[in-house]
Amino acid sequence: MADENQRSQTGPLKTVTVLGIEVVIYALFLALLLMPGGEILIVEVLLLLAALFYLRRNPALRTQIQELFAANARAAWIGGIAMMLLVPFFVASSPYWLFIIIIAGLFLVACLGLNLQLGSTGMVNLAPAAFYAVGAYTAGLLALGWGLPAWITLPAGAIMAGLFSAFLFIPVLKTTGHYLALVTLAFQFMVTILLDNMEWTGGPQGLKNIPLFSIAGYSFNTDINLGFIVLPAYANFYYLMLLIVAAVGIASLRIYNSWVGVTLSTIRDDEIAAQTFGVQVNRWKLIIFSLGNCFIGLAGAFYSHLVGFISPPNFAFDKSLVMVSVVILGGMDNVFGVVLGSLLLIILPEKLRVVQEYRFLIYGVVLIVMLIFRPRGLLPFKPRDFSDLVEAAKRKRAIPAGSEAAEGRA
Amino acid sequence: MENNRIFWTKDLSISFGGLVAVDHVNIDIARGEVLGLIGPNGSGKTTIFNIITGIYTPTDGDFFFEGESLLGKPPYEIARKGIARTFQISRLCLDLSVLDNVFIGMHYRQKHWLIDAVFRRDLLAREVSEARDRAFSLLSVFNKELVGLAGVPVGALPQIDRRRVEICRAMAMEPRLLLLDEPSAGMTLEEMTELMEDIRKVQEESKEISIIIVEHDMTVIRSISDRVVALNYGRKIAEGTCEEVSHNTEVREAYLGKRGIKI
Amino acid sequence: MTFLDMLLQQSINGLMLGIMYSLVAVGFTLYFGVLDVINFAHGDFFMLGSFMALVLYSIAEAAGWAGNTFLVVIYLFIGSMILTGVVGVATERLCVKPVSKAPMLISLLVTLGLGIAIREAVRILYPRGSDPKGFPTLLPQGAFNLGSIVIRYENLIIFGLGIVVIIVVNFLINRTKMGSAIRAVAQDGEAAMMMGVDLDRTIDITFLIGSAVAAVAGIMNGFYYGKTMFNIGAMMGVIGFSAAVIGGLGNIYGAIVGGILFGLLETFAAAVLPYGAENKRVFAFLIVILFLVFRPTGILGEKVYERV
Amino acid sequence: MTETLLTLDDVTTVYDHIEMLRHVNVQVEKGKVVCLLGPNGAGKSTLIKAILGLVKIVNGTITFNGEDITGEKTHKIIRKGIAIVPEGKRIFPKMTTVENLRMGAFIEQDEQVIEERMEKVFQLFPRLKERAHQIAGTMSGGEQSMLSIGRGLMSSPQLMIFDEPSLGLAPILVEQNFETIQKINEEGTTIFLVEQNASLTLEIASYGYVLQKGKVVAEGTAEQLMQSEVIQSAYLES
Repeated sequence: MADENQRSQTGPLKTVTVLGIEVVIYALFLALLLMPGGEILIVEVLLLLAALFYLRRNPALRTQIQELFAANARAAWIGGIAMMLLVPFFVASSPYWLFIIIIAGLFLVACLGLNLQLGSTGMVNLAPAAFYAVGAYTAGLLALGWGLPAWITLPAGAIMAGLFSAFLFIPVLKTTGHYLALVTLAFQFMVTILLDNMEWTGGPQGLKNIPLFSIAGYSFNTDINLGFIVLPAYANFYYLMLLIVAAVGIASLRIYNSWVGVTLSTIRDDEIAAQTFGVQVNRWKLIIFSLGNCFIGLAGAFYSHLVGFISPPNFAFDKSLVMVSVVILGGMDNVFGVVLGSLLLIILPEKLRVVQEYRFLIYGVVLIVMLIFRPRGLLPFKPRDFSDLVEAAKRKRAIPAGSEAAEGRA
Repeated sequence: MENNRIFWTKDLSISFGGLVAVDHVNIDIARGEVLGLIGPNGSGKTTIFNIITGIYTPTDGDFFFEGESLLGKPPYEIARKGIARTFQISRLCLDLSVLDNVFIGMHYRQKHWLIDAVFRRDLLAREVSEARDRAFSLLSVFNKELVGLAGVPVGALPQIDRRRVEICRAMAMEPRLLLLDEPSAGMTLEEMTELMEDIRKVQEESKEISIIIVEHDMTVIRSISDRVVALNYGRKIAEGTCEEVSHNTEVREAYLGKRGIKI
Repeated sequence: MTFLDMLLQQSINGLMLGIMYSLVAVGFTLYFGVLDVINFAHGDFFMLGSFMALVLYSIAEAAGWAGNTFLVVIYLFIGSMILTGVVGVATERLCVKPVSKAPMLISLLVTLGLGIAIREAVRILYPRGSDPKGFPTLLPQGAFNLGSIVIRYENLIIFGLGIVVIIVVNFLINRTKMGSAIRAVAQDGEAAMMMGVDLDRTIDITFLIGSAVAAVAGIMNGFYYGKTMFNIGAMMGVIGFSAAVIGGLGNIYGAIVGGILFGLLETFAAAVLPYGAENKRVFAFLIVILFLVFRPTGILGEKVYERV
Repeated sequence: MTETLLTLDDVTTVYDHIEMLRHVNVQVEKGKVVCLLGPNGAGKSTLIKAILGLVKIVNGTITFNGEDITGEKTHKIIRKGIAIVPEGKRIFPKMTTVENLRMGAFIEQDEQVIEERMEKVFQLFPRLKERAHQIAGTMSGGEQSMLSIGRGLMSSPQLMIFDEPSLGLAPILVEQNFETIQKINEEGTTIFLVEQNASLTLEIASYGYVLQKGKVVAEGTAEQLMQSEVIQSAYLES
């Protein structure tokens, strides 16, 4: 029965359908970026709502689409990746939007780190922007002071943010819930105040003229001339960002789909039960807290090279709030939810510049409404499915024996 | 008996802010034995479980498992020694699938770690598929249908199946001492009978396992326990076979009231 | 000025600030007691109170009866308390109560979102709302000397007013029927319902009192610094929450003690520590974190056992 | 000719998708002591919460004094003349004895009436008078139990519900409590006594129900129940 389903979902026509759906979404996304004015936003939001409503009323269609994508996962991934690679070509004419997309990518990386803490393990961290700052200032100071290249400053930023986590190790273990929220909040404010007051971080003026990336003599500040098209210099950053997003994203997905993921979920849902099943809760909490902050720090380091100028307001509490909102709105402990969340919360507000005055108000109201009516986010946590792994293991075993595969066909 | 005992407590006591919840309790259990722990509400049964699993630290006394004192050990270490438990109010992770919940019982047997999770998927695949086979065989001891529901969130299951998953999760640890805290709570009589069958099956599966079961329902206790200990106000008031304990005057007073019932 | 004088002078300044913080902290503690919610928007009610006073003042000016400063001050306080209180109850009904049973993270974020919404609403609705707004000087200026310590009349009035509000709140909570309902709900909501307490109304009243008191603090802050701004709420929220936690969350006296302690901490850090003036809050927050680690139940809180 | 004060008609409740009570029928007659027996976990507390409107009732009706109170808000139900002495006492731990008692009379406006009732409670429990201004959380278990009963009396209710008054108390105190309950009943208050302790309960009750796994498995007069096998089997199954 399942086999039959599988077969009916594959085939060239189905693959084309999958790619078609992706292309439509992609086109809508590009249209949103490139079409001037706010009307397109309204149209697309209405379209999205209508689609969501329709899918909600027709769960059969929804599962059909899900199965379709699951059956054609390879094609879907290839299509998706190709489209991602092509983004700079389509938005070549407006580098501003390419910049915004890079920023969204950085938020995605940071929020994947935050998601490990908040979504997967249930550790409240209201200070991601503070760790973002640690990464950014580390990279900035290293590059300015010692002229270190990007391939050192990026990991250095990540590692430094991980090391800074140690300041909160004891509070993270000793407090939970509201109290942990207060600890991290206090830390957030401490970091912003200190950045403002310390001389070696540049005080309120921050750090200026942080060198842009330059790898093996190739400066990221050069336009990419392909002959038929000239991609703006941001395209360099875009591809590097894509690489980092891919690495962090795959790591996140793999952690989620593993024993570690199961362990973290159990810690999140019930620490006491986890302990009685042999889970060393404290150790895992510290590891995940540090690892999450490494991701956040990495994004921060990238940011400082991207913009070349950082100052304390870039890392204030409202940035933390945005990051936390990305995770909650997208869907806790769901990597794709975080992707959706950062696209919506970073790119849409830029489009909302049309209604500049009201965009934060709208943001606040949307946040409240979402949390009251859909507290689990747009893409809620879904039970893990290990069947891929089991299949893989079976195939491996089946190769020498060959019997199991035959059995499966019968 | 003395040589065969796997677990015993010595004057176990705990008090919370002046209130003595467990008062110099001595219990022991032999390998392969099923010990029933009865007593009215608030007599300290669950508290004893919480002490044994390391959630509470006793204010006085000691407890031993396989000859070794577990006093002051953290819960995860006690679990690794081979003591598993279920909870009175089920503490399953309701959002997680049945399989994930059982997997956590196998947690500490997995060699797999964070780095492997990211870079060594083949190792993970092997472990997962072995673990899944084991989980399926555990689940099918209880209810064949549960295997088909392995990917379903536990929250979507009926009470009795949740209870079964919880016992499976505990069994997945391959414990030598299993603590069951009011497994029949919130079930109908019919479900309870099924569950008793299940617990008997657990025993048949691994003869070596010792079980301490907290219950208020004497039907359950009678049908599965070899020996019964009765508690009241945190003290042990009786010990013996089910028959002996249920005819003990102090027990009857604790349950039925001081003047007792004319039979 | 001797060291002792400096200590005294700083103590007076610290008490002044502390009273203001206490008033904010009382709200946190009340909400946490009755609804188990930390309302991060509370700092924005503090800000809202000051803006309400500005609006009321401009109305008075326009109507031409801003002459009698004494009456105007009373009118500002009472009017702002009522308006802020009403907004407080309305937002509680709309946003806070629906999530009071949800996981703590959700309620926390809803109130953070509410804070943003209030802040932005003020910025947009108030003319040129992004700029700092000057506060009218209505309180008597000048100062007198007590030995070598200088005491400003304005500060004395603000301090006195803070004490009066605390006494009134204390009276409301401890001496009235409504107050006993609030306390009962805070200790055991279900048992309070079993006594015939109307839970919903009690929660409404709690938010009314909490936001009105925050409004008082907001106006005091305005008079003290001579200005207010739409974004002062976030920091005040964290300070108020910190003060409530230092004192022991859920305990009204704790909130008062915590607020004063936080005020003293800040002023002494500013006066004594190197680079203290800029980093006083860093120091204060550090103490808060240490408090949370070593005495999470605060000064006046009691130990609770988790039931397993 | 007796009059029924409280009726539960075919009541089913659901909590977290689990049916806690299944088609329960219970009647409490005016002026009597009616009891509900059952081991813990049988659903006794849920039944009380159902009466007080604290759990969702999916089927059936509850009537008090001929008035349908199903789905009514708790504070309104209380105001109709029901008082409860909850399980585990549930006194307000940070309030003094007097404050706790005043909470019991929360629905009463007349200050003089409150004073009179408090005097009465102090007569019944002289011990509480000695502790009038002590913080309730610091009092002994027995004193807290007296306070909880006294608090229930403060609203001068028509019906008083006792939820496991024997729980966690020494036997001597349990007997004292039961004597008090009897005294309260003799002064005209209807009692609905929910208990685990069967024999003591049946000594003062005139009619009783036995609840097991959310169902009423037996009912009858105290004498009938006392002799029935159900009571025996529900607890010890001899």
